Amino acid sequence: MIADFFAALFGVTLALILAPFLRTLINRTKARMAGRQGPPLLQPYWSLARLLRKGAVYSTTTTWMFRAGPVVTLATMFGALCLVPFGGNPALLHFEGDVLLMAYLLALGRFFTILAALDTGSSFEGMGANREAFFSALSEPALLLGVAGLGAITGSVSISGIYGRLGNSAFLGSHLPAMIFILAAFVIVYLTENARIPVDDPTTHLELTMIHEVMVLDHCGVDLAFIEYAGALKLWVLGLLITGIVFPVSTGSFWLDAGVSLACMAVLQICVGLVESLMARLKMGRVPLLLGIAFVMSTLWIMWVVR
Amino acid sequence: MTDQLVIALLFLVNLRMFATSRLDSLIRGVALQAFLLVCLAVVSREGALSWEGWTFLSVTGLVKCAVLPVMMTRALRSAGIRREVEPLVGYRVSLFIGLIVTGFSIWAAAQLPMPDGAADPLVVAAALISMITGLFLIVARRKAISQAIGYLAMENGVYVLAPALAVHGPLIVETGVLLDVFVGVFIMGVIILHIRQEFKHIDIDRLSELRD
Amino acid sequence: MAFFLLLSLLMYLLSGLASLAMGRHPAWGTRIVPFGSAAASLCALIPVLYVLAGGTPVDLRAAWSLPVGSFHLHLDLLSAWFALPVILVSPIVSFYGTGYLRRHDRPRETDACGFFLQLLTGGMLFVLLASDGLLFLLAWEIMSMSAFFLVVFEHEEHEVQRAGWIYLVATHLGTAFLFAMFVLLGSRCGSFDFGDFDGLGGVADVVFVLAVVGFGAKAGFFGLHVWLPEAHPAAPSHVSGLMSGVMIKTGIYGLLRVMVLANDWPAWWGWVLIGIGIASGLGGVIYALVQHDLKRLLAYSSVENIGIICLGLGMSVFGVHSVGPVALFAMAGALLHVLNHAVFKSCLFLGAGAVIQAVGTREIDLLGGVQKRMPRTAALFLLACAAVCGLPPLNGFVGEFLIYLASYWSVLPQGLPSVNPRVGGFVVISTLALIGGLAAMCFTKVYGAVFLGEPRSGCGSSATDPGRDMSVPVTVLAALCAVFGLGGSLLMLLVASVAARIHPLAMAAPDMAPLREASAVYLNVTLAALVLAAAVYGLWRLRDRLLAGRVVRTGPTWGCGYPHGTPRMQYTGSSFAQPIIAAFRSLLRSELGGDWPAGYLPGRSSFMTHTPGLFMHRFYTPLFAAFARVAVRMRRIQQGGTHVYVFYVVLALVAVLVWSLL
Amino acid sequence: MMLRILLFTPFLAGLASLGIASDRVRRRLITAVSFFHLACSLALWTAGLEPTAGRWLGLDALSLLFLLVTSALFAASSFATVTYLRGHELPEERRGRLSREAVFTCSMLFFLGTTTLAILSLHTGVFWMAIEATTLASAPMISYQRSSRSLEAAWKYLLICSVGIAIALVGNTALAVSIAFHPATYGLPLTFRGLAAHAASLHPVWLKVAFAFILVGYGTKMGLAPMHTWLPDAHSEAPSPVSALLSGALLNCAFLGILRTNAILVRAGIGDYSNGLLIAFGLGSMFLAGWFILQQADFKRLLAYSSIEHMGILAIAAGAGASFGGLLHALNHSLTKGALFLVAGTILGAYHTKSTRTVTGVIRVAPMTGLLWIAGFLAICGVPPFGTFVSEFSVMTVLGANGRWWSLAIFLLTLGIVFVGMWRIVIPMAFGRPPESHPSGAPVRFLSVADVPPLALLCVVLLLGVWLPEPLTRLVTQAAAVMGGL
Repeated sequence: MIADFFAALFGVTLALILAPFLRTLINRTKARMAGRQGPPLLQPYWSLARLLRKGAVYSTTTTWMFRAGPVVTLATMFGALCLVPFGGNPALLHFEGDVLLMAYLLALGRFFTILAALDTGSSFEGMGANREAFFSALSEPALLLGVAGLGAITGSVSISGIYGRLGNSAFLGSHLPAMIFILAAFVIVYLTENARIPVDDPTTHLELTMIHEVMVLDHCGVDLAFIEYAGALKLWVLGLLITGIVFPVSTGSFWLDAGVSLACMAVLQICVGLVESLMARLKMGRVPLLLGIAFVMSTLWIMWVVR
Repeated sequence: MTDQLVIALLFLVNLRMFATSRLDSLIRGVALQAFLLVCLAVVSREGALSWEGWTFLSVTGLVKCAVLPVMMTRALRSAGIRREVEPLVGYRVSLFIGLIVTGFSIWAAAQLPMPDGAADPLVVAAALISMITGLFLIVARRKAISQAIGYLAMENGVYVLAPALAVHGPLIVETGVLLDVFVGVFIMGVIILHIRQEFKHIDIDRLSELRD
Repeated sequence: MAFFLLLSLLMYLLSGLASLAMGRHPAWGTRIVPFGSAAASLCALIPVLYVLAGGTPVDLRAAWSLPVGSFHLHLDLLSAWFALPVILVSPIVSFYGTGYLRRHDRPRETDACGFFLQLLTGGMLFVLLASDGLLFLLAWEIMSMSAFFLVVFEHEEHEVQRAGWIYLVATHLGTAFLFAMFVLLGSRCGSFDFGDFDGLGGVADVVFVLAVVGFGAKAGFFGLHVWLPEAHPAAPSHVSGLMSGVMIKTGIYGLLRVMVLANDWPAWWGWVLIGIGIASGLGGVIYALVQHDLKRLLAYSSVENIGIICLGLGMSVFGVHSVGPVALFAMAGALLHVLNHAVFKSCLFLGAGAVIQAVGTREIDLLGGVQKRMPRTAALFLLACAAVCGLPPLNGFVGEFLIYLASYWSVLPQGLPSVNPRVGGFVVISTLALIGGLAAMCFTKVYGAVFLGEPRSGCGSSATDPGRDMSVPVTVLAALCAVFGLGGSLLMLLVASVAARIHPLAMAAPDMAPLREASAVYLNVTLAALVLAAAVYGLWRLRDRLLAGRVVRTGPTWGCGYPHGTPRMQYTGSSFAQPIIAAFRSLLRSELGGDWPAGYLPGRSSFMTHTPGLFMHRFYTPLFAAFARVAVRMRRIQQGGTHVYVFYVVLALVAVLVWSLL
Repeated sequence: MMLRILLFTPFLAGLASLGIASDRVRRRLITAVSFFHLACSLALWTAGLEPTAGRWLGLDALSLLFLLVTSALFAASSFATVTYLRGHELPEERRGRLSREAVFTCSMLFFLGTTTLAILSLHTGVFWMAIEATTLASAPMISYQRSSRSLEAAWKYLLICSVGIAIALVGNTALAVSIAFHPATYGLPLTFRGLAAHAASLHPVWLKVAFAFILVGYGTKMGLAPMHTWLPDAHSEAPSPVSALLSGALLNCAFLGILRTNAILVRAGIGDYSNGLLIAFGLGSMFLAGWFILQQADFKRLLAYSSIEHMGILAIAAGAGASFGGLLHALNHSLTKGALFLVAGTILGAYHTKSTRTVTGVIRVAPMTGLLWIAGFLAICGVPPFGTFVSEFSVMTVLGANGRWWSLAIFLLTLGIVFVGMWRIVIPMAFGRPPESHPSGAPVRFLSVADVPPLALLCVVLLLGVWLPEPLTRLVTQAAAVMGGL
């Protein structure tokens, strides 16, 4: 019990420390694929630090809503972080239906980000907010249904329970296709939620093509830092959901598990980097189609699970 | 013997009413019809007739053969029309219908289960044909006055149906019925006059302002 | 206890009459209605709490001289639960209403409004209490009719008259089905007393269908919902709040009341309810998204929430055939959502009313930047928006959480022969998730377009927060949203006994242990919420600390290099909804209009979308038009010719003779 | 004795009114006689009911019920009549003895007398006489205005009803024949009760024929489709108080005849036949009326069609054996419809048009009138808490109990159509702004005298919806027993 608690605490602190590093992994991969050197390893930390030291410019249009956006987003990410298990151990906070809390915490953060963007009264940010709202409305069901599928497979209704049991290989037999589909769905959700290619392009600066980046155009300094950090945490949190499926570790030893999951996380980021460098961003009109595919895949498990 | 004669006459009169276009002859027809029907009523109950029966019958005869026709004729005069031009149903067709109807009523009268003491089915048939004549006049003629005449003819038929079927309604009721008919035709005449004043014509089919 | 019920009903009636009589009285006029309503609510609260606390159901029979039916009031757990929102919301609403109406100068209508408001509230309570077919219909019609008179408050407007007519027709045609239902039940059970309806006289399925249609028209199931988007914009805001928050729930109540009387819930009932839930939930939220009229949008969102409730009911039907706590959780979730929706929806309508009154328009796209002028209203409205999106820790989350949980339970492998529960749960989860996402989109649109950014037009440049008489009720409701959200565990404990006893199977031995565990589980959510609040506070302070020594400047919003941005360039609500219109083109069939920019130097260009209600536009209007055509054709019968008329008589005679002699 | 007074007072007063020169006295006379009549019938009720069976006239529960309705309506509409006559003063030279107004008064009082006669008569022949007499007495009232429309209406009314009633006379003859086959009944006086008593030994075929003729005949007068055609014209063209009387009192009388005849058939064991016919005609009338109510352009015609619809309901009730509900509905309908016609008269007086499109904003022009208009339509649509709701519902329950689901379905459907059509028309009439043509400057009085009688009637209907006084229940129950032919 106590051990579990400290394990979970360790997982959370690890996330808090290492999350920004995931960005580096992705960027490095992309750079290597493009034959470039790439930014230094600790670049995200430097940029965060610099942002935290900056002053701020606020639009006269904005209200407290604009300032609340980043804060709430980051806070909700902390909350979500406490709900996902790391390395085979139950999460810091786990109970029946905690997946709902997690999903809705993400929704809460999104809610405030969107409102903060709309608060600026800029048409570009409105555009981004609109896309964010629309796409997340499509990706949320995929996430919840996927978890439901995993629950139906493992017979549990809490994330920690599910990912704890995924370890035993009994499920791999008949349920393998189901789990593959769920995994595929999760990957698409992962790319969407974290505003990566092929859904969004975090590097471009053509506002019309951006979703997440354009929403935060007016944020600067500390607020931007919060947003960046929250984004990194989101990479981590949702990443855990994927790695937990790909490599459900349950070797007795805690350190081994932790190491393995970290490795998986790293691999995942590299894969994301590869995707980003091999694929182009979809036309905005095609994105709903992609999310529709994700939704369908997240439903297909029903064919193998419910007989 | 006599009654058969009367019945034959009655059929003829009714056919005449089917076919005629002149309104005054129509009135005469209805008067004659009434007279014959009264006669039928007399002969259909062989003499078993009390004095008040006699008086009642004579009063009826008076009203139906004299008073009402006279009233109608005067209404006709004041309305200033003589004949029914272009009726809704042409006269030949009317005559044809009349024949059919006559046949039907004879058949129908034969079908009815008669109570004992009832008169010859032909009497019933005569009553029926008179009624139907009246209804036909109402449906197939234009002038308000011919409709009034039709109503009267119909009443005649209904009136004789009772004795023909050996039904002897109490005198007071008979009187009341007679009174009603009288007043009814009277009021019809009055309204016809008003219509005449208001519209300058008494064509019923042009009298259709009230509709949905 | 029965005394209190009668007293409260009487108080509603009397205070209504009093407001008619002395509405203009300077001192009393404004006080009678709200205080009467409050007093009546208090009276009713006593027996309701007594029953909810596990007391014996309150029962009252009285002699009644009518040929059919009997005067039988009965307050059991179900009616007590549905009475809660009535008691809770109606006084707040009527307090708001007095302030709201004072700002219109329509003394006579205001008196009438007070009277009918009391009648409506009393009628709703009466509906919940009536335990006899005839009495129920009586109460039902009183409720509906008084609502009609409230809707036509501003009866000079043609839209209002039309709305009133549509509402009236909808509710009355629904009631016709209820007539049929009660006649059927009465003929089968030999009496109209609900007590004798056990097992629904062996015709449970027919009764269920009749009830779904009849009560669905009131509850606003998608397809029967057409009156909501018409009536709510027409009615005064507090009335819309009461109708949309509380009155439509009587439809759910009626449906449940009928279902409770059945011996068993066949699975297809569940599918019917889930189907309705999907249609209402998705249809409601999508149509809400594409509206331009603030109150119309809220009305559609009510349809959506009714859909969520129906999903819960459907799950609980499956739960009867499943194991575990599914049935209990789903029913509890539905019931909780009934209460919570009443709170946040009325809060939304009251807030919207305040805004509309201040700015003088319901057009979302004409507004903007209201938050700067009406900060308090804005904050409360935001809270309610978050609640309606089901975001934790607000009360919208509680019910949805339970329904989700039930669905998650039901997809678990349990080795049951029937796959209905698992498939049903799967369907419900996906629908709920979609609804949740779209609802978030819808209400970010509302709040963003109305309250944030810069004003898009001159509307309400002088708007300010309303006085205390209007802002206090909204505050109370918003506070309730938060309290119910944080105290979700207690609500679950409260609803446990109700939910456990509703089931035909569980009647005998209600088992509410799972809900107790669930409420314990929900404590985690509350805890997380508190942690979250702490984190937000901490981060906010941190931000201030970091910015303390630094330069904080203000400037215009960055226009991405477009120097001459005007407020009209902001993203409007319509543009926010555009992706939905594009995605659901085939369903919505929106009419796109306006003149597009053309040529090298385009002049002024415009764009507009209009999305007519699908059923109104494609089904009801053509249907009524067809009826009208037939009516016109029938006119030929009455064409004015006397001889023709006499001919009808003759024909009828011949027909009857032939029929009787052959 | 009481009966004779009740019967002869109107006739004598009518004759007298012909000779009265002063309008004021004549108008007073109307009110006085109607209230005297009401007092007498109330006295009869309170005196406790002993079925007096004379040879011609008599009183039983059924006739007492209809008598009460009739005299109540007369009392209520007498005021309106007076106001109407005041509003339509004739030129000076047209006043005085035997003037048109004198004739109107006379015929109105005669109408009261003949209606009473019809209600009280036990003998089929006398009943027939009385019904025909009501037609004759009411025709001059319809044509009172001497306008082209009113004359046309009067002519149609007179002709069609006379024809119909002549047909009914054939029915009477057939009844008379039907007794002639069995020694037990030979020469039996043709009283309804006597026939019902010996129903078993009557000739069934002739009974059927008789019922067919009587149904069509009196049905014409009662306004059952398709014989209803005179009704909208007469009701819309007659002065509103007269329309109230026609709709509230006259139709009931004709219905009485059908009821009493039906009782005979039921006792004779061929009730299925007659009940089937009644239900068929009832549903037909309801359905047809519903279609004509949709998009009706004349609000008095609207009311007339609604009368047809409710006559259909009564026929259905009689056919389905819903005696209690049916009679209760007859009562409720008469009071409500009377009130509505009186209100319609007030509106007509204020707007000078019967077009539903030009009349708007009544509650602005005359608040109480508008409220009564709305309330009346709520009542006529059978919306609780009005009495019509209870009676209609109890009729429906009987339909359900007999398992006549199709009839019930058509019934509900028609009620729905009627409701839709009516409110489509009533909402814009009652609410909204008054038309520009209307003098808006006129001071608005909340309650005018003309509103009092309809207000009273509607209050009674409202009361009947929530509480039936015990004596009334007893009366209706006994009347229902009479309907069963006992």
